[in-house]
Amino acid sequence: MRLSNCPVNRNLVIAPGYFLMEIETPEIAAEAQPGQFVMIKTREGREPLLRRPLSLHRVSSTSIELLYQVIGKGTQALSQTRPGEFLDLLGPLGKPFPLPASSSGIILLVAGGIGIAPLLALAEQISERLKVKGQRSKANLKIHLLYGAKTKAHLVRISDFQKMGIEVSTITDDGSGGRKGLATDLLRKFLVSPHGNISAAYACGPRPMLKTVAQLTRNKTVPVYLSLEEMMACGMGACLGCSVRARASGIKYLRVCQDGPVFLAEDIILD
Amino acid sequence: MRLSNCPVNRNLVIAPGYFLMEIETPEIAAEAQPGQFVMIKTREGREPLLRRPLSLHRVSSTSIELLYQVIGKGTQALSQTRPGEFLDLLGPLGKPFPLPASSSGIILLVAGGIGIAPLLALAEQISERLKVKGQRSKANLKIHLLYGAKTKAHLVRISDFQKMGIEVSTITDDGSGGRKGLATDLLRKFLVSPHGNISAAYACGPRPMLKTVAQLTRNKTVPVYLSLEEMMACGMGACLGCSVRARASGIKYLRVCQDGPVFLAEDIILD
Amino acid sequence: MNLKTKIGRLVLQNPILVASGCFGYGEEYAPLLDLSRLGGVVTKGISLKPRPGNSPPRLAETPAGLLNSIGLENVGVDRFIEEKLPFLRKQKACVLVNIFGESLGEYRKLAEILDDIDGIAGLEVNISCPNVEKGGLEFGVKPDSTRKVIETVRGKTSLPVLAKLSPNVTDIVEIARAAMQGGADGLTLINTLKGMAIDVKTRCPKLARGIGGLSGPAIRPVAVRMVYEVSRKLAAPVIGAGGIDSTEAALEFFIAGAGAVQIGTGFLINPRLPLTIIPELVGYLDNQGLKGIESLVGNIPADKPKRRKK
Amino acid sequence: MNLKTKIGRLVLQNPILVASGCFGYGEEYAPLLDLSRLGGVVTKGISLKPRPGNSPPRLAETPAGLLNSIGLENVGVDRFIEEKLPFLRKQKACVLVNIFGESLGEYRKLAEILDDIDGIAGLEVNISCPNVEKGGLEFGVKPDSTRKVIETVRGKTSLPVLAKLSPNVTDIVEIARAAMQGGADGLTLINTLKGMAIDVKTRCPKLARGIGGLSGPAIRPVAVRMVYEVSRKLAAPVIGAGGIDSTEAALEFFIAGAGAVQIGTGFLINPRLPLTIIPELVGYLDNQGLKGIESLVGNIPADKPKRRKK
Ligand SMILES: Cc1cc2nc3c(=O)[nH]c(=O)nc-3n(C[C@H](O)[C@H](O)[C@H](O)COP(=O)(O)OP(=O)(O)OC[C@H]3O[C@@H](n4cnc5c(N)ncnc54)[C@H](O)[C@@H]3O)c2cc1C
Ligand SMILES: Cc1cc2nc3c(=O)[nH]c(=O)nc-3n(C[C@H](O)[C@H](O)[C@H](O)COP(=O)(O)OP(=O)(O)OC[C@H]3O[C@@H](n4cnc5c(N)ncnc54)[C@H](O)[C@@H]3O)c2cc1C
Ligand SMILES: Cc1cc2nc3c(=O)[nH]c(=O)nc-3n(C[C@H](O)[C@H](O)[C@H](O)COP(=O)(O)O)c2cc1C
Ligand SMILES: Cc1cc2nc3c(=O)[nH]c(=O)nc-3n(C[C@H](O)[C@H](O)[C@H](O)COP(=O)(O)O)c2cc1C
Ligand code: FES
Ligand code: FES
Repeated sequence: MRLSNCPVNRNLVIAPGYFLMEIETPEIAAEAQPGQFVMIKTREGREPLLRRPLSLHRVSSTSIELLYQVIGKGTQALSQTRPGEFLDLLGPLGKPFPLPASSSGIILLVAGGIGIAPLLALAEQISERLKVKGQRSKANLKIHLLYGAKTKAHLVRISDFQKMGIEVSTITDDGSGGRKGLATDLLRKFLVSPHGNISAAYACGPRPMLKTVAQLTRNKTVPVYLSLEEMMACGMGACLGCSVRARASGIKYLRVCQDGPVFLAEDIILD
Repeated sequence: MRLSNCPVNRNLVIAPGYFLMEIETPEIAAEAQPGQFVMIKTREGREPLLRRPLSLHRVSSTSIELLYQVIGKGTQALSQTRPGEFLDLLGPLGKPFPLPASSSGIILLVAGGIGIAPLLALAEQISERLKVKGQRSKANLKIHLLYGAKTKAHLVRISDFQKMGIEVSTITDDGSGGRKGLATDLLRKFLVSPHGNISAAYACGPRPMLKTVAQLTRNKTVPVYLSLEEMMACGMGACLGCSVRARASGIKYLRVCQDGPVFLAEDIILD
Repeated sequence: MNLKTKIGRLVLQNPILVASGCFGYGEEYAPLLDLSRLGGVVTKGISLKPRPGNSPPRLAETPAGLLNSIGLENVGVDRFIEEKLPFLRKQKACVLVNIFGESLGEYRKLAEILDDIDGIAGLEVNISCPNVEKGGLEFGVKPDSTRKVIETVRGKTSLPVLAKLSPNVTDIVEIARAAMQGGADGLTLINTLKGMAIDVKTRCPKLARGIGGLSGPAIRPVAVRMVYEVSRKLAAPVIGAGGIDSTEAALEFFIAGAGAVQIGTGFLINPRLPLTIIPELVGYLDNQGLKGIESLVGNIPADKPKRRKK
Repeated sequence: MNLKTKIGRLVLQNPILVASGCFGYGEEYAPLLDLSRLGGVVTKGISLKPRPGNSPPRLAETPAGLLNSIGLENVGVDRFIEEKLPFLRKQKACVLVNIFGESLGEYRKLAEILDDIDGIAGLEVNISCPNVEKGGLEFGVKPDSTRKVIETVRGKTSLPVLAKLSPNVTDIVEIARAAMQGGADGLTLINTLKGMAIDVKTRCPKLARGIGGLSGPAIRPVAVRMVYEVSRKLAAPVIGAGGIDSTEAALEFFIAGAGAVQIGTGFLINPRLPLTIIPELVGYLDNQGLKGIESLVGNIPADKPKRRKK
């Protein structure tokens, strides 16, 4: 984990309010694993005061890519950063996605909105690993992305998934891309339709979506991983600010930044 | 007086740490008089929180020019403003320089550092007025600028003064332009050397300079005008934050923003 | 949309006021905004005799905050009535007069004098100024003296009386209760927090007086908390103030329990702010399906925070 | 340059510490900075039994500030000694243990337990946490209970004892005096200010607990003022904290009278900050012609502020 000032290579709008940023940072890239995140000082000074957590969207050997949605001050400032300007990064932070244990069956990725961000890095890692191991065959392992977004324009990076042979089902709030509905509607449908064995599921998106994913998969015996968001100050496990309730006897909290951001659905209670 | 959002036409370095900014603002320009100032929101948001006061350096029919030195956050932010960007201005504020009553004799302008800023507008106004009145002749009225700065590079706009036929004497802290010393050294020398009648003096610069100007001219019967600086919040006379002690019996304060920023030296006590 | 709001007996056409000390006596602002469209204006603190205020520098900027040590410079009540009030009356502003005394006697006298005067909607009793040697904060940090000052003013005026309280106390509820017991129609929360800033180049305080009063967005969380505590625990009518620099900031106060708000530092920076907030407030109420400002006041839907959907 | 500083009997190699609650137990930060180079580290508040803390959300950002309602989540003193302290000892950090009890008895027990333990430079007694139901702020807002807690701890330990005071009081000097009378070696000023922020979309407080503690640059003027008041009026050794996010900010505290400073929120944002400040502090002392940090503490040259020359 590093603290360093890194130059921005690219920072482009790729959908309404969505930006793709590439940052040159060999040291962070070298350590970075899908599911982890970085804490970025989005602007010098005290406005906003805190760093902002953003997931690794893609990792190359010398740079990382971030995919972010402009929400408020921090992401607004980020969106105005020009190539060549420097940003202060802390990372990589948090625990990576655990990779599927089995190399057969179906791996489900469930993305809601900007929740697509960490899933691309994960998909690339899984594909890469299979390629290296030479194990990949259509029969053995299938990745299926269930992807919901606001409008068709907000469905980003689909061809990148498809290039890896991943099947993509989409749905939008307004019906402009795929049916009208939520990512969880796709999941609900998928679970009742005939399909092979699911060997793992990974979900990232708004909290209500994650809650529904947890409910829908409650009876499954396969691991269901949720990537959570919570307000963060340090991002390093020190301030205890980013808690999520643990499914344990008594009251116990886990730190999203350090014990997560990826959790097994069965380990946590989402309020 | 107006509150309006105006586009920046130009913003250029003209000396180390000195910027010249032109802002398109017909409404403010129409009302603006030399000696007055504007309050600028140097950057959106709360950092810095307050507007910053800057003198009118030059007024044209549709725009104003500001000459400013980068000191801290506010002027730093200002220096990064690009042409085409908008700035929120409040102005023109304060009382203008009273023009010399007599149209003969010597008018002294004393500038220390960035204190040159309002004096150009004043010089232009006096010259203009004389031209209009057709009264100007070398014999009747002479303007003499006594100008001190840190280095030769910080002596700016000299040719603009000279173009109007103004005699310019310079001095610098390091001796790189003119003798080594302060603007007040020039004044001291001027006052003891043979010269015509001084009909008015106008000074702008750091407070110690203004104090010395007031001392050196204490026995003169001509009006000596000092342009003061003080921390300001409203710039409009409402908050009573920008006080200067009045030379009155008992304790009484004047508002630099509303009763000034130009004061007769004899009316105030500089601490 | 109904923006009318009541603070005890004080009825305001809308809940957006300008705070004391940030408006002067209004002359300066009339060219920029129609004063009659404001919910109200609070004058600079007025004392029995004119006061010169403290030595300069009187202002310093801090992170998202402003320190001031004006020290209640003002023209005194007589000149206020003669020279300043007629103008405000002409502008049809709803005028609250902020009064300040160094003793109970001075408060009493001020109340007496102002009771007879036309064009005053109410009195705001300042027992919370941190920038004066005598009076001011002294009264406002103890329940007893708070109650006494308010009783004294109350006894001499038929105008609505607001008590302007200081945040520099251990228990704001206790002070607020005393002010209400003293007969206040409502409370203005908060005045400035005592603070200090030092210029490290000179190693001297930035304010000549050393300590001053902190205002601006920096203090907003403290102000919102005090409004919440007081309006929950006492059900007292509250006017909120402290760091309002946007519609969103004003909304925090209404939701916390304020029936109206005052804008101080935010107004110094942007004199048009109040008139920007009014229509945005209407838009918000519409959006939230609320009929008027009164249905927003203190309206926190549940005990638990609901996470915001992006 | 001599950066050594003394807070009562507590001797620190330099005056830059990390504040309680912003450092965890240090494991996380060891890869980023050499803990032995810090003046000291203050652990997260430790209680007798482990505490789960409050429900989330526990954090909210405000203008130049941070609201938190962690609620003293901690592993309890036993696990702290077994699992956390050995690491800090190995890193050669100068460790101050921040302790928190719900009763005098708990404070006594904690002091007893920690007195015997190796690798602890001192205790910081937290009587100022706004985020817990019992104990915490309750003790720290009254002189009597303040003195009693400190006496109790003092009676059971030979370690230097610091009292960490709350700014949520009317008279900080009175509380500080009581803590010193109770036998404190020094005072840590300040803990967080009670504050609240509301999400206007949901109309709910941003923190699940409603009210939390405000830290960060927003509160710095309040902290500097309290350090100044206490060190002037009591000549008590003070560690300053509140909004330090730069060398300049740290300097304000030294000049106001703090013998050392703690960095909390500023450290969360930039964990390298303390190690940036140390050399810059040396540069400043050089520049000002001062021989060491002790000659800077409380060194305000005159009563009147000198205007800064540009
Ligand atoms: C581990 C993690 C990974 C994330 N990855 C991505 C990503 O890849 N792409 C993306 O667009 N978004 C991501 N987010 C969300 C992103 O951090 C927020 O959208 C962003 O911080 C909003 O900041 P803002 O200043 O623009 O908005 P604000 O107006 O400040 O905040 C809007 C909302 O964003 C959240 N937020 C603000 N500050 C923080 C903070 N310091 N920590 C956590 N949440 C905060 C709060 O819920 C707040 O209500 C991630 C969040 C976490 C915790
Ligand atoms: C009427 C008037 C006219 C001025 N005209 C000019 C000009 O034409 N060109 C020029 O370069 N400078 C001018 N100044 C000074 C200029 O306002 C300050 O240099 C500027 O505000 C510094 O802001 P900053 O954020 O860069 O520095 P900061 O680091 O914030 O402040 C540095 C110093 O600047 C002064 N300052 C900061 N904020 C204010 C404020 N709101 N009001 C007044 N002073 C402040 C303080 O003395 C402070 O110590 C003028 C000042 C006044 C009062
Ligand atoms: C420059 C200045 C002068 C003030 N003068 C007074 C005053 O005379 N009487 C008073 O009751 N409050 C006074 N206040 C306090 C404000 O009315 C208000 O309560 C406080 O500033 C918090 O609001 P804000 O953050 O919006 O400024 C003054 C504040 C400022 C900044
Ligand atoms: C997230 C967080 C947790 C904190 N936990 C504690 C604590 O356990 N014990 C304590 O005495 N102070 C605690 N504090 C207060 C800090 O130690 C410090 O006094 C305060 O934040 C002011 O300093 P700052 O502005 O530099 O953060 C905490 C502060 C924060 C922000
Ligand atoms: S953000 Fe500090 S512990 Fe997670
Ligand atoms: S700056 Fe407000 S009165 Fe001058």
